[in-house]
Amino acid sequence: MSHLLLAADSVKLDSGNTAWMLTSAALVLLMTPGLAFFYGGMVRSKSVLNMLMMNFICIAVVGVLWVIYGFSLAFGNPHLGGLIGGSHQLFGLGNPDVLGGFWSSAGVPILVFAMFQLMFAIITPALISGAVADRTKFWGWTLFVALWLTVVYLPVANWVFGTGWILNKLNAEDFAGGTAVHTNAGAAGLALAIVLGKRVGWRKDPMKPHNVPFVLLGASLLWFGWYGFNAGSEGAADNIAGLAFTTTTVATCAGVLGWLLVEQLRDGKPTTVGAASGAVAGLVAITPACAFVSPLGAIAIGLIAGALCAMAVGLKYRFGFDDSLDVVGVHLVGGVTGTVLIGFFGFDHGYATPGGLQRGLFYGGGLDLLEKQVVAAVSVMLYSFILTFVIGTALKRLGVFRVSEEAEVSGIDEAEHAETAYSFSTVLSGGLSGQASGAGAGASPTTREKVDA
Amino acid sequence: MSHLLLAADSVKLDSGNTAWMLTSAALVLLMTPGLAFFYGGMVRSKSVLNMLMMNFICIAVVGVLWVIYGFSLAFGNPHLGGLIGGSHQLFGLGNPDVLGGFWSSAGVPILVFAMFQLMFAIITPALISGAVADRTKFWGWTLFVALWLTVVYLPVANWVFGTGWILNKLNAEDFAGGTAVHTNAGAAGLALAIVLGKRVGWRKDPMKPHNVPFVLLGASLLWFGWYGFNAGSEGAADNIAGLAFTTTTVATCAGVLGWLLVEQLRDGKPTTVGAASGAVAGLVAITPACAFVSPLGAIAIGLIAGALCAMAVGLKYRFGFDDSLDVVGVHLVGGVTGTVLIGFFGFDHGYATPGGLQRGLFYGGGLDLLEKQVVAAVSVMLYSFILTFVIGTALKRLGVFRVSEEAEVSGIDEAEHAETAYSFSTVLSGGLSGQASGAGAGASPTTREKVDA
Amino acid sequence: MSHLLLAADSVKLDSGNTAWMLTSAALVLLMTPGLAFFYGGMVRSKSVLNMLMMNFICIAVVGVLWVIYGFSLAFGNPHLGGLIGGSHQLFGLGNPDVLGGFWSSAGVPILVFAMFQLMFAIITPALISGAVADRTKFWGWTLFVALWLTVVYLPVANWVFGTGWILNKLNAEDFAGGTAVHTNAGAAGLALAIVLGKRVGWRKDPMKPHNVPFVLLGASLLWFGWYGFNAGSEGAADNIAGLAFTTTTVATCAGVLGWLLVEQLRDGKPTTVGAASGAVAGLVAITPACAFVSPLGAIAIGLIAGALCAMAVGLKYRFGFDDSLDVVGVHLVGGVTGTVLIGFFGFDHGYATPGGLQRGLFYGGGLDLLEKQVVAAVSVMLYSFILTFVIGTALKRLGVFRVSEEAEVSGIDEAEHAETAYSFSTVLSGGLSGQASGAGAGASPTTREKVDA
Amino acid sequence: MKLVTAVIKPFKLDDVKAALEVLGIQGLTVSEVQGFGRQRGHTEVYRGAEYTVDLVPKVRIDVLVDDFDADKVVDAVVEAARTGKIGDGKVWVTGVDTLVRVRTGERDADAV
Amino acid sequence: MKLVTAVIKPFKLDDVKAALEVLGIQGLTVSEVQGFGRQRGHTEVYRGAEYTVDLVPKVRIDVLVDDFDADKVVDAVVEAARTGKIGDGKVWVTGVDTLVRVRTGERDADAV
Amino acid sequence: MKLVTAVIKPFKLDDVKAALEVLGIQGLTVSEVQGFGRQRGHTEVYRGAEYTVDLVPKVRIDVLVDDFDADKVVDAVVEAARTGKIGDGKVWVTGVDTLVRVRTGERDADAV
Ligand SMILES: Nc1ncnc2c1ncn2[C@@H]1O[C@H](COP(=O)(O)OP(=O)(O)O)[C@@H](O)[C@H]1O
Ligand SMILES: Nc1ncnc2c1ncn2[C@@H]1O[C@H](COP(=O)(O)OP(=O)(O)O)[C@@H](O)[C@H]1O
Ligand SMILES: Nc1ncnc2c1ncn2[C@@H]1O[C@H](COP(=O)(O)OP(=O)(O)O)[C@@H](O)[C@H]1O
Repeated sequence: MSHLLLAADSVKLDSGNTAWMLTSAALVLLMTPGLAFFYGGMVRSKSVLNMLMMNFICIAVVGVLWVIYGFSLAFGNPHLGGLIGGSHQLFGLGNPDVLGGFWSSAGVPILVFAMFQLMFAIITPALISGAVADRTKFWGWTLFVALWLTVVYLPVANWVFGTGWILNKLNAEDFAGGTAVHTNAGAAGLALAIVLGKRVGWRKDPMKPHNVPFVLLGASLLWFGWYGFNAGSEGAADNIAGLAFTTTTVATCAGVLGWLLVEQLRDGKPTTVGAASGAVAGLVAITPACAFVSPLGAIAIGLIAGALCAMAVGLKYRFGFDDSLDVVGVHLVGGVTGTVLIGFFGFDHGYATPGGLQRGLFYGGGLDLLEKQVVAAVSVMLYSFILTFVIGTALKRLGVFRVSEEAEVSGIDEAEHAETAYSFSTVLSGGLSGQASGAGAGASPTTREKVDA
Repeated sequence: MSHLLLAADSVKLDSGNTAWMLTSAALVLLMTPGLAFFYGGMVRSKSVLNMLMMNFICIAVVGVLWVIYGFSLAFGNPHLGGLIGGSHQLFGLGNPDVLGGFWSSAGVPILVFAMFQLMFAIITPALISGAVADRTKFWGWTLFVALWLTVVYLPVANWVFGTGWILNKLNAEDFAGGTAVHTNAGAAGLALAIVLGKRVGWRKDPMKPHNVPFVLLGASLLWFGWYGFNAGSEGAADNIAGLAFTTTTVATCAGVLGWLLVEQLRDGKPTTVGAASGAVAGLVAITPACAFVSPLGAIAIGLIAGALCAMAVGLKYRFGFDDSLDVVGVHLVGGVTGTVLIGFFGFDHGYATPGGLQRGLFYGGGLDLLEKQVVAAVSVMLYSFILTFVIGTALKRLGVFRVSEEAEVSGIDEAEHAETAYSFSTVLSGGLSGQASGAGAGASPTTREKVDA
Repeated sequence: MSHLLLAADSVKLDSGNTAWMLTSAALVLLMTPGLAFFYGGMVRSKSVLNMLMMNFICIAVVGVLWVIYGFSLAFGNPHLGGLIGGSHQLFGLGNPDVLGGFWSSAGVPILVFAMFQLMFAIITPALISGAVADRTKFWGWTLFVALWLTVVYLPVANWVFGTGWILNKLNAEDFAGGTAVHTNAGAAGLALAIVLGKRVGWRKDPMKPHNVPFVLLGASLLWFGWYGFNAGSEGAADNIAGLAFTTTTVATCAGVLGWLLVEQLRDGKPTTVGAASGAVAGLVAITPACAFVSPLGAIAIGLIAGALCAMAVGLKYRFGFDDSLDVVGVHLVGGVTGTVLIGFFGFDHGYATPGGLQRGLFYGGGLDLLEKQVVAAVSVMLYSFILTFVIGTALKRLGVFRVSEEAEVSGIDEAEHAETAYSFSTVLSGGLSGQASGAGAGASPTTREKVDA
Repeated sequence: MKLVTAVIKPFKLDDVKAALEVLGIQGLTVSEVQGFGRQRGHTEVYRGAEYTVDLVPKVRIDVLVDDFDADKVVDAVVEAARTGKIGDGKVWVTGVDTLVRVRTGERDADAV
Repeated sequence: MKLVTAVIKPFKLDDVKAALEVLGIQGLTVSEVQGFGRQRGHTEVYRGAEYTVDLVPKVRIDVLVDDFDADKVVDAVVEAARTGKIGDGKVWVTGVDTLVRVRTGERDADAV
Repeated sequence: MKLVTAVIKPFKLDDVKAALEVLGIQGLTVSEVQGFGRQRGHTEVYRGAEYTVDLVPKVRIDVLVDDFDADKVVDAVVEAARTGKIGDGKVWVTGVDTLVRVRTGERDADAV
């Protein structure tokens, strides 16, 4: 296992690098709730809980599977010439050598690295949920997440982050997951949106965001957590982490400006949802590039991505697929953009970086790097789209994937979770409103039965 | 002071461990606002502010008392054979030796450790607030927090984390506070719920959560901050911290699954409040065990705790005490479960751990450890329940603890804080609604008087 | 550049200090969204999005300008005898020496320090937004932020944090920005409130907070992030950082108590908005003092600041300027209070601190330090007020700064951003409400046009 | 046909519904309203600024009934909604020319 | 003058508005209400405690019309709002003594 | 008895209340409604998709008055609510058969 140094080996713990990776892992975990609110604020109030749950359940399911076999398949020894990984002592993560071992020479314990990478495995399927908002059966989605993690994410993560071919053979550059995370999730979102079909009333009924402050809250938590995602991907607290932190920051700033400018020119007004979306577009695009471009290069990448994504979110109307929250427009377009732009802006900051440091077209590197980047992006996109389409179609055939039209109209929160997101009414909260008068009589007995059961 | 090494001593600062402990302290601070939203979303909209305030005031009151005498009593030299601590140079935390000293050989400054531990002292009383939602006088609660901290928390913290008998004599294992924090708060919640009595209309009127997204937001912040709580309890950024981070993660994931499965089987639908509650149940249960069990053991503990707590939240209906937000069902049950399960799942990861590393029943350790765990849990539970009952009864007798029925019906936010949580109405926000017409005439003069005063 | 050690120099990377500074930078970034919600919850629901946007855009604009020239002007070599800084190799932050260099002997990479300081440059203008809520044109505000950063913030930051006169000649003490950030923003807020004038209906119409939980959420995120702000200002993870963390915590706790006590005595009830405001007042006041006073001194400073600010928020009614969210009452008053109180409570903890360690009046230091503090505070206040007044007046003359009365009455969110913050109505979310019936017919075609464009 | 309209205290809604069910009333329509009258509102304070809120939350109930049921319904509502304290509200009756049940097109008495 | 009031299913509002525009109706007033009747509500569960919500969201439409328009309007609304399923709601007509347009002071027919 | 109903611009509510108090009107009931008419709504844009919002927030006021007070009240409301701009709203009067004060059971004139 190239990077995994077991207890035996003579690497010493580096408490500083470990402190940063522990922090980064926690930061990246927070991104998924952040995403949940970013998405949740954009749906209608009758389906916000389901959207939150689609994201939250990713943490629960992926977390358990990752410990059992996920980490091993993604970061274990290479098999089939870098198509998949796997090492027996990594299953269950309880092996003493693993508990005492370190990831790479940076002196970070294997478990810390495993948890950091887990958070990537969690948010990737979570990103997909935006494409199928308001209409997906909860347990069907849960099953999808487990299957997709195993069949799509683990191999791709192995190619890009682990012992697989993209990182080690093709030698393409993806510092924090522009391909494995965003291109991957974006392509999967496209496939699922097509498989599941449009929402009832799409393009006829208004489906505007029910809580825009939540959209910005989510975007803010995403931004905050993304520092762990990008700067943490260095695996150490050093100058490269500082560079990644810097490029991540300015690219995101530029992404906001790029998106708002397009809105100003096209729609006449800069919007809050646009600012939040532009930030995410910038973050997505800089993710693969954050340690390979200069701060000024990052500004360019952010501006381009922000503007491109702002234009791309309209594509679904032209092609007629209901990618409800623009997973394609933001993550697929943004992820591919960032991955490919490394081929132009890749520069040499003068430090060793895993995978060596190649120059892009604008820095005299010619087309060499650009080609690799395109190959990496396209391979991941196709692999993800095709397999997701297959899995999705299978689940839909089984009838466990899409809710009934009634459920959709009356609200998926009520249908799938037996809950209402908000009860603000003073009357309601007065505690005696008709809204639940039945409960007046009913609550206690029903409750008693329920809980005696 | 076993662990406290003053300036004199020859321990060098470890910037990495210190970085992690500074981060952990900040993370644990965030847990209390997280708890405030977790709880606040579950009450009715007419009492959300009071719930937020009950939690927020814990930070203010405990923070001040901790610096003055709290830390000294909890972590000072042992007195009365480990029943209480106390060291004069720790009062006020301004002593040069203390400012320059370190906590343990890990090279973490005493003040950093003191702040980390302060956050535990803050959230423990805050947890209790859920048991007495919607009906407690604000200043009475504030007084209760100060008394409870002094009489209940400080001694118990000394027993479990400091120089006291549970850690140093009984040798029971509680890595991050399953007894001192959760069993302690849970037992106190039970006592207060009984002392304060039921809310007006309990089991007759609907009292459903007014803002479920807030419940999930709070749970997410709790989860995020809990990494500081558990992995930070190692006091260093090392492999054990990595193990604690890992077990905390998977146990929480399993807790979500455990709770949702019970709901699916019992109620027919998995709910958002259930997912959030399951996460907290898992976090609570793994807290004492996080460095003493394997990742797979953690999955088992999380599943068991999630399912058990999901069933336990019904007990209040059977026994008829209004533990409004299930502090007993989640924290007492979850805390005891986790503490006791160490007796079964305790394993030997092969590193030194404060308190030595003992094996549980399933790992050939026999009943020895199990006994200690039970003794620790029961002692804390009884001590907390009895003293809380006494303090609570005294305050109630004084008439400073429970609001009037009118206040409860019209809403405690209005009665205790002269505020309304939300004013969404376009009419209202139109700024000229009758809702405050009085202010039209009244605002400026009243205000002037007010502020001239 | 006194502190900036370029690659050439022989300082080694300290991964622990770097980990803490990376974490601190991320924490301080989060403060601006925190501030956005703290402010956003206090405005009416028809202008919450504009308030969030005024804050969010500060991140985007300042982030880009900082990388291009901001950091260089603030932390470059001194010019004009400490009135402004500037070093060519710092422009763009892409110079290899800069990428490989370190800030100070603490072994923290320059870029990490640059990002940490960027976050200060972002939140300072963001603080001003509260003074001109509900009535400022979005693009006009954006332009103001760019100008103000360049003409006001960068020089002042250079004086206080960089190579300028306040830190290096006057030798006044401001550990984390009581002058450069809070006094600066407060004075600017006063100037802008006067320049822009009162909101339509001020003191006649009710303008109460539309979402108090958001106010507390924002205050909590601010508090959390402030640990990076204050303890991070040490530039290392050491005992001084521990002291700063401690004083920050207790001063904030005391600030909450101070504010609530004033409310109890003056208004008869302690409020949630008051608790949140008291926390911010405490944080503001301890910011300059956090490493120069003892924990007990911090309690005194917090109490004084909390009480003073609680009384100061009324001044606007007496003097008749519409400082909508009390930037003056909290940040100017709190910032000056904290800066000046160092002159009384300054103590000697026995460690070297940048700027040397001077004693205040109460610690036998006489009036010497007090004088310096007053000079520093007054200089920054005057400079900021005057220049802001000029910039603001210019923009207002150009007609790009204040929205029309219609826009203000119907709601600035609608007028400036073409959005509505909330759509809770089941009818609305039913997706077929008249509220957007036009969209039924209109959405798709309009949309198509839009996106084909 | 008659339309009986009542403006009552929110927490009395359940009692009124119960009372109407006793009379065999099958349906009704409820809406949230705010009342101004003898009953005083409350005061709120934000950063020292006082707001007098003089509107009180009330619930409005509209019930369509047969002419001869009107009085019974009025009496039942009045009785069920009474607390005896200021702010109990009003009940009034207006005449209805025609009533139609949308689903079936049935009219008047059959439409209730 | 007559006042035509309709309580219908929320998602039918657009159709009703369209139907009225066909009749040349210039304006109407809409409010959110909750209905109780044959149509059943739903059940919610929080931590195992069940809540029966028996009120159903409806939309209320008030349209002021000329006497002779009343029947046309009623028929148009009934037709547009019908789904044939339980819960379609009611439409009723009440007499209006006088109607004034605030802006102009115009009365009755001219005020519509 | 008469029921005077007004649909007006929200920010005119205070003026109307003031005008009614001058006439010695003790109480009224307010509700939030949305109006459709000559006054145009506004447009919102989310990620490039436009939404035309054609309903305008209005406030509805219901005042129960003695027959002989009705005209005075109508005039007072019309006057107080007028801005002269499109969207000022409507005021209308309907007859009330009986009115009861819940608290006391008083009827008609005594119940106002
Ligand atoms: N003249 C009126 N017209 C319409 N509604 C009224 C009138 N007077 C009172 N109300 C309604 O009745 C409610 C209770 O009236 P109030 O005067 O407060 O108490 P009471 O009816 O017991 O005398 C008010 O809140 C208001 O909603
Ligand atoms: N007697 C009534 N008075 C006032 N509103 C009624 C009455 N009966 C029904 N409604 C309204 O009509 C709606 C539909 O009535 P319901 O009985 O559920 O179905 P349907 O009208 O198709 O028989 C109810 O939700 C309620 O709002
Ligand atoms: N025929 C009607 N029936 C009921 N309400 C109406 C009618 N026409 C208008 N309204 C109400 O009056 C409000 C103002 O009407 P509008 O035509 O916009 O302006 P104006 O009344 O000044 O001509 C509308 O928003 C609506 O609430």
